[in-house]
Amino acid sequence: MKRLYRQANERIDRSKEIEFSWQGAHYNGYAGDTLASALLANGVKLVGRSFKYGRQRGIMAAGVEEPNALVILEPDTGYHVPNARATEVEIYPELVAKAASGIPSLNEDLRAWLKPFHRFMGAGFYYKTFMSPASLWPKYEEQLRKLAGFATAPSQPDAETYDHYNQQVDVAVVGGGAAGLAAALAAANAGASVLLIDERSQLGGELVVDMGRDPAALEWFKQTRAALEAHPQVKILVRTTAYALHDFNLLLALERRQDHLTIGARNPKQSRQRLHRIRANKVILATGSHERPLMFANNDLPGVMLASAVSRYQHEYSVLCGSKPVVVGNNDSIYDVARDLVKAGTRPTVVDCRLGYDASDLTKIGVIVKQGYTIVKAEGRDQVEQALIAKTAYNETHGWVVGNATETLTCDLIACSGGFSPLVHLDCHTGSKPWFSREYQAFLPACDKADRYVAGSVNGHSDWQGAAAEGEYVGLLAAGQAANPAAAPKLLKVADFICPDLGRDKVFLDMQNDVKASDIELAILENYRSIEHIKRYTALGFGTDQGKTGNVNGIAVAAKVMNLPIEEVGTTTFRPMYTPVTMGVLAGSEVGIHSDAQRFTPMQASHLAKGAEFEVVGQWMRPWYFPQGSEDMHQAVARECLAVRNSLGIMDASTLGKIDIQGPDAREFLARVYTNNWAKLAPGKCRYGLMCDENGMIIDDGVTACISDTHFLMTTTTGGAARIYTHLETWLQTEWPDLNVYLTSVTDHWSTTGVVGPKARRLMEKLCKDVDFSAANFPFMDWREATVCGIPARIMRISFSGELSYEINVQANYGRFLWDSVMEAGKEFNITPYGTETMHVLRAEKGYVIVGQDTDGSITPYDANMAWAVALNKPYPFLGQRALTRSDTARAGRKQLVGLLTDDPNKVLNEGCQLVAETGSKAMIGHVTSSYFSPVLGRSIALAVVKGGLDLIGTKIYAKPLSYEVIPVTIADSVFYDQGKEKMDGEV
Amino acid sequence: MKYSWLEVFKAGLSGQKQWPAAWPEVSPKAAYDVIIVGGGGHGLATAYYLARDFPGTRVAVLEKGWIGGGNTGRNTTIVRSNYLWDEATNLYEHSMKLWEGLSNDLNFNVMFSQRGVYNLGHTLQDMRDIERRVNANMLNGVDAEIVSVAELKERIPILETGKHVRYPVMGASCQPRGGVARHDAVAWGFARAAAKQGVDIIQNCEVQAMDIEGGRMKGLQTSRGYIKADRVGCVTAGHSSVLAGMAGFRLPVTSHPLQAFVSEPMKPVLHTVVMSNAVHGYVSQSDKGDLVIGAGLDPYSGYSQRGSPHIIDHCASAIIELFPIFSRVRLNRQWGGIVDVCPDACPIISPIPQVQGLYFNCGWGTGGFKATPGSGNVFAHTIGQDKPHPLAAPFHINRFVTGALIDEHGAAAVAH
Amino acid sequence: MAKFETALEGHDFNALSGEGFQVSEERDYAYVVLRIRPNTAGAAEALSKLGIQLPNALGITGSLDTKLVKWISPDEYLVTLALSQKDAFIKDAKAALNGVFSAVVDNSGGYSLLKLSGEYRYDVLAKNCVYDCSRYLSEGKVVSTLFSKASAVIYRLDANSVYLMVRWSFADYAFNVLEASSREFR
Amino acid sequence: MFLIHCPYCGELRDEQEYRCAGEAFIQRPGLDCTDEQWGDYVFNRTNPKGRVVEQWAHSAGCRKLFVVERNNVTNEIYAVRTFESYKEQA
Ligand SMILES: Cc1cc2nc3c(=O)[nH]c(=O)nc-3n(C[C@H](O)[C@H](O)[C@H](O)COP(=O)(O)OP(=O)(O)OC[C@H]3O[C@@H](n4cnc5c(N)ncnc54)[C@H](O)[C@@H]3O)c2cc1C
Ligand SMILES: NC(=O)c1ccc[n+]([C@@H]2O[C@H](COP(=O)([O-])OP(=O)(O)OC[C@H]3O[C@@H](n4cnc5c(N)ncnc54)[C@H](O)[C@@H]3O)[C@@H](O)[C@H]2O)c1
Ligand SMILES: Cc1cc2nc3c(=O)[nH]c(=O)nc-3n(C[C@H](O)[C@H](O)[C@H](O)COP(=O)(O)O)c2cc1C
Ligand SMILES: [Zn+2]
Repeated sequence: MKRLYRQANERIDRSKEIEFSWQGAHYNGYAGDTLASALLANGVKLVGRSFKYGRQRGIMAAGVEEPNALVILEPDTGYHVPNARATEVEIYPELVAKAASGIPSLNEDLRAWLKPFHRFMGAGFYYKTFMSPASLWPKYEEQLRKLAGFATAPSQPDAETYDHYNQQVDVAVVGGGAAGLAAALAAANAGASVLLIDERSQLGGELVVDMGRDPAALEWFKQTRAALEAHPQVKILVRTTAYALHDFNLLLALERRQDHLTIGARNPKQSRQRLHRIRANKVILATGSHERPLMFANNDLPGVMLASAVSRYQHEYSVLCGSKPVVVGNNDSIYDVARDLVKAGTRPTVVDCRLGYDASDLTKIGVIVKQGYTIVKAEGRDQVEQALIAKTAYNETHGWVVGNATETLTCDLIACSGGFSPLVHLDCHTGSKPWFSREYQAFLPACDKADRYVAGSVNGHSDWQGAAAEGEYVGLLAAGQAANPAAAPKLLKVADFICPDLGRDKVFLDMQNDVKASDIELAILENYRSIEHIKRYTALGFGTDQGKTGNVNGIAVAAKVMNLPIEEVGTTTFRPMYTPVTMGVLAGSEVGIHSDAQRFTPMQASHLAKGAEFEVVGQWMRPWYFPQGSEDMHQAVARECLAVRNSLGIMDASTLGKIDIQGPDAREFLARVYTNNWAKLAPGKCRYGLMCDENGMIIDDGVTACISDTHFLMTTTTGGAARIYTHLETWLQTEWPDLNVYLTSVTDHWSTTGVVGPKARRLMEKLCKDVDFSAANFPFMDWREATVCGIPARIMRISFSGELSYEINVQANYGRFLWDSVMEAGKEFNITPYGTETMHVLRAEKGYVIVGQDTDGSITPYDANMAWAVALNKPYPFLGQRALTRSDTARAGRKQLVGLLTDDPNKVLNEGCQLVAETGSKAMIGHVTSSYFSPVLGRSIALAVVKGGLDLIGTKIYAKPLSYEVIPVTIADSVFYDQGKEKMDGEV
Repeated sequence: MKYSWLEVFKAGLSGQKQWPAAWPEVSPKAAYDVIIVGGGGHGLATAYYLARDFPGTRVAVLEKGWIGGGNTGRNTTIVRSNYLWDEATNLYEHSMKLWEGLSNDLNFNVMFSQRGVYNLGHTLQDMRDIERRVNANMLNGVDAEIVSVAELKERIPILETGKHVRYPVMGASCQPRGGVARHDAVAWGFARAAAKQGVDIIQNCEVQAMDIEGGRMKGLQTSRGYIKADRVGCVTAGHSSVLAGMAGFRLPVTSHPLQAFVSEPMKPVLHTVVMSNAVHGYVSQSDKGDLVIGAGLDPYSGYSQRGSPHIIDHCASAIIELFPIFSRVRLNRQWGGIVDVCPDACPIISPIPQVQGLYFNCGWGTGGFKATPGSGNVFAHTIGQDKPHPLAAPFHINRFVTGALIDEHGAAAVAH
Repeated sequence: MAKFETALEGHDFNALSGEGFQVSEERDYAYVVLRIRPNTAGAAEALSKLGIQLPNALGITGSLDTKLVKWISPDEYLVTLALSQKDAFIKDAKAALNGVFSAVVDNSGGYSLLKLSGEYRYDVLAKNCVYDCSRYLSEGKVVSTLFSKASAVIYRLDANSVYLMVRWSFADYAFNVLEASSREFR
Repeated sequence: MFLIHCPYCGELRDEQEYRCAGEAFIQRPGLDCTDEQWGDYVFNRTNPKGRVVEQWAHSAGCRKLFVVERNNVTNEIYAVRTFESYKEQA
């Protein structure tokens, strides 16, 4: 591990050496190192292979813009991270990392062996090839797939957790560089609550470099940071990336809480990463800028780096990136980098395409400064060995003209700067378009949305003092305080883009996706001229870096090829994520069993004790059946069914939606929302209701009890409860505000125990003494206020099975007690708990529909053979009434609900099975909606919808299940059991 | 020039300087026989089949931005034909058959990859619906099968099939011929093939008004001037209501944001397409290696091509529930499209009764990419013969008057 | 004797509570929904007879010792009172409001009422609520909002605790969510 | 990502507390309308690009519906008003 002498503001802790593993070998670094800085300190140059050509790639940048150094962390464990950027990874003891690319290995990539073919692999070549014979394409594709991708995917489930955190602040500041620090402090001092966010492990941004050069910067930073840390109004989040800025200043930020810790030291009680959902009254974007590389041949060789990154490695990590550097660029910043390198003991050569910069301080000490030159090519086998430079000339019409290479500079590092690209990303997420500054040769943020400010280098400032001054200014503004405008940005003058000759030379724009300047030219040649087409045809900016270093160069090349001004070419759309975001953190804690709420009834503990299997119905968990011993579902259901038919069953109906309806217009309201009549329903009575939408199709059904003339209790289907409640409220509030009705959801208040079977009366008489249960005095579809097991209750005599049945409703707090008491009292009748499956069989035996199973949004009440539930002469037509007379809806021969009996009574049709009229036919005339083996009938039964079915009772048709076996069935009445309704009153 | 290995080879030798424009850049002419508004996949396909099957017809496609920049360029590219109702199945299957020969037909590799599409079931009702749909598909001659949980685990080992999750997988339907295609290539391939048939493809040309006289289409006012045509087909997806507004009528359509996102590229781990309506997510892995993931609809109307982030969060949670190993995978980019949602989740392919010479093809909502060739084909015939193509007839706009809806919601709450 | 159970009967609250965060479930309250528009004819007299003062939007009147009246919507109030007083209150309320367009609905079984306290109670809420309780939920304020995927009524009566009400059937879910999101604070 | 001011709660609340309930002020025809008119009412929507007038419900809050006028391209909200305030105006 090689380090420079202690730099003024180095951020490594030399007292803490850290051992980590890279490509299977052990290396050392210091606490504070990134994986990139540690690898550079260890002289590791080759870190990756490119996507298409398998070319060798080294570390290019020192931040999130890094396109090349993609690595896998903790491979094949529950901590596996694919495609992490080495420049972002903080090393920790025992870190295991390896390159994310290389087929089969980093050192030997077979794609590189295909080099002779690379010339044929221009942008989009696969659109022109692999077409015939068509049968071979899948084979080609399989091979192409193998070559693509970077890292392997994780192979283990995630060992860590995630969470979300919502908060609101007055001012959110993104970026902890000079501008952001100044902004945060100014806003806080002006009284605002402030959240300061930076993606790096420490505040400072590019100031780290300034601090190494300028003691005043160091002093300012220390003071400002201390003031912020001490400020009660300021919250600082480091290692936190603001990855998206949505409308209404919803700022989304990803905090990496534990990624920098040794796995063993991570706190399992804490999330690995946290998504902060920040609602900021004002947002200040002080996000800085990224440097752009220059375009020249082989500019992807390991050893070609961004100039500012070279300085950053030097100042922050005391790492020297090369001992024989060439510093080359089109703006003044390169001279500062050269001075840094001189201080580090090297003798750089400076190449500046422009003339006129006073570099006498450097030339005086023997630094060669070549002004009016630029680099045209890098050469070297595994890394940069030499740089070819050529003379430049500028003219207004053609821009830069670059001659042939005149000189070769031996070197091991090319530090280049092609100017800076402000991080306009977040500003653009809500649709703003950046504008192009000719002077700065960069796209600057429009910042044209309310409650938003930009400051610092993102706005073009090139010096920290200017950035800080602007930060302070917008900080005050954001806090609502008047302020004197900051000075206009001291824009660094950046020379126009030097676009290379677009020949066969490999001049890379997008290092990650291997997009070359010549690919842009090819795209345009083929008329893919919109920058969006160019992007998509070449994959420019498609990678995990989203073109942070490559896009603007690509745009410049496109502009040159099309001979358009850059601003007319424009940028592609900036979208979240600013940098990639873990899928886990988006989900937060809503994973696994928490991915949706699970709702339980008060009787849940009793159901569990009885060994219930559960069915998911909406968010509810409902007992499905109660197996005993080794019973399978069919055995259990047969037993449960017979128990209900012959003696007594008990079921939990608490999940049905319940809506309390009160007010003078309650009855009228019911008449409007249900298809049937409600005018005469007396207190103490219940009625079944059918509900349609305005399209005339059934959407819900259920029983409503009349409590008083102005008070009703409606029940809805379990799955429909929330939807129907909303539906009713919407009608009431929008179309019928004149109806005096209050709706209150009481689903959870009531728990409902259904006692079902011929012995139900006998049981009820045991449990409840204040009601006369005789059939005459408590008839079907009546309800009673009562006391059951000492608990106030409402008992409804309704039935979904055809048996004598009472539904006992008590306040949820007594639900389980009641259930258990009923179970106890029912022992003498062999009371049998049953679940939804048995309920389904019993109701199918009676031909009762289940909305959503026997109907599918295309069934009218007439189709469901429920004309009896349609009252067409109400004063106010019910919802959907008008739809029923439309030509198609009123047509004969629609699908209608009927019963089916298989010729073979043991054959149970599959639900969903399609029906045809003739054995050989494939023309479907309907399908099976419900199908069961009926234990009480000893045969299979089914409900189905069949075209014109009601007129076809007795007709033989055929079920054609998946097996293609043809099953003859006969259309029947949909009531299979107890057509005479003799069982209704139970055992008398 | 016909694309082939030979041409690629020759171009490689010449430094890739030989390629002709895929479609020429042209300015609008004064008049056309038929104008197609909307340079998405459907519009371009319509133009291609019109020019091919009705020789001599002068056709232009007008696109307000760049071709393929609408939903065609922002969808999750799932192609399947296993719909529920006969009418829909027949239309989508017609499309599927065209997909199967499309690369050769267009001489442009659209990378149609028949890797199989799985629709997962998580509830008993899901499973009933799957049974019903698969049974219907088989009778309609569409390949389809029901796959048990055990079989699913074999075929897609990384899928979570355990019972300890919130909505355990109970089974799936599979259409082996289903798959994905390269979305941009579809637009470009049709554009190139259409241009070859003489179609003018005119970009940056926004239709701003319609010239309708006495109930007859006369021409269009565009950002590039007035263009005469007495037959106009509008294929503008999310913007269909805007176009209908120009013609003075309303559509049974609302425009919503629909979002999708991609992950970082990884080595292949997911070799098929997996969709789940119950948990609201669907995913495939592209040939580049990234996971392409689609979310549910944003519930409000929108023309902004961006949606709300909690929809994405919810979708991520769904995907992790299905594929726990993706929890640590990172997302690269998210975006939105503007989808034209019809009340019955089926398209409108129809002459417009109010205006002679005006035709609309819209309402594909969240699931029209798969229909691109078929939709273009039947729409071209509907315009070319001024009579609904038999496969298009059930999708006439009149169904919203008669009530003859084709409700595909049951089969595909999210109908990709 | 009939056994009265809360929604989270038997759940181990000890395991969920630690130094920085505590939760308990309130057992002995009844919840009565009062639907009325303050300006409805006859409302004022009837309510004053009942000793109820209707709070303004997002407001609370009364106290848990007597009757706590929480604003839910312009025509909906949630009254929390001792379980033992429920029947009498409902009877009185119905009598007082007879003839006034209103509704009195017993929803006592509809909820689980959780009391959150400890230094980190707002952090736990922030992890699950889009509403910023630490910033906006001042003393004497009630909001209806989301708690993770459950709808919730959240209110604050004093400086030391926050009340979280979820529907009965969501209580187990809420408990699990609280358990998971408070782990780091225990 | 909307932050919507509920006119009843009197506070800005996150979009997730709300439900969009579609175009506002759709006129419901009577039983005597034509099939065309019924179809138009049930299915057809203006679905404009730009300024929309919609119904939203504060579904996780006070459950009231009200009217939101907004721009569905820029996502800007122009106004949030109760139905009553429209009635008063009319
Ligand atoms: C996120 C997302 C995921 C999806 N996933 C799938 C999927 O997996 N499978 C699937 O089958 N479908 C999917 N879809 C749906 C599918 O993308 C669309 O149905 C399909 O692409 C529509 O194609 P189109 O050509 O009709 O529309 P578009 O591609 O949107 O083309 C319409 C064109 O009309 C242009 N236009 C509009 N107004 C004017 C005007 N006034 N003048 C001129 N031009 C105009 C637009 O600029 C646009 O280019 C998805 C959609 C989205 C948004
Ligand atoms: N040498 C030059 O000519 C030149 C040119 C341009 C800028 N600069 C330097 O730039 C600095 C300007 O200061 P500044 O404060 O404007 O910028 P800065 O680059 O110092 O700070 C920006 C900070 O924001 C962080 N950041 C960016 N996007 C983020 C996101 N989405 N989420 C979280 N964090 C994010 C960056 O990591 C960085 O720490 C000065 O130090 C100046 O010297 C120099
Ligand atoms: C199937 C598909 C795959 C995509 N893959 C990538 C990808 O790998 N990288 C990327 O940056 N964008 C990818 N995109 C997204 C596009 O960059 C872009 O966001 C999308 O086409 C919408 O356009 P817009 O963002 O310019 O509005 C993909 C889009 C689609 C439809
Ligand atoms: Zn509200």
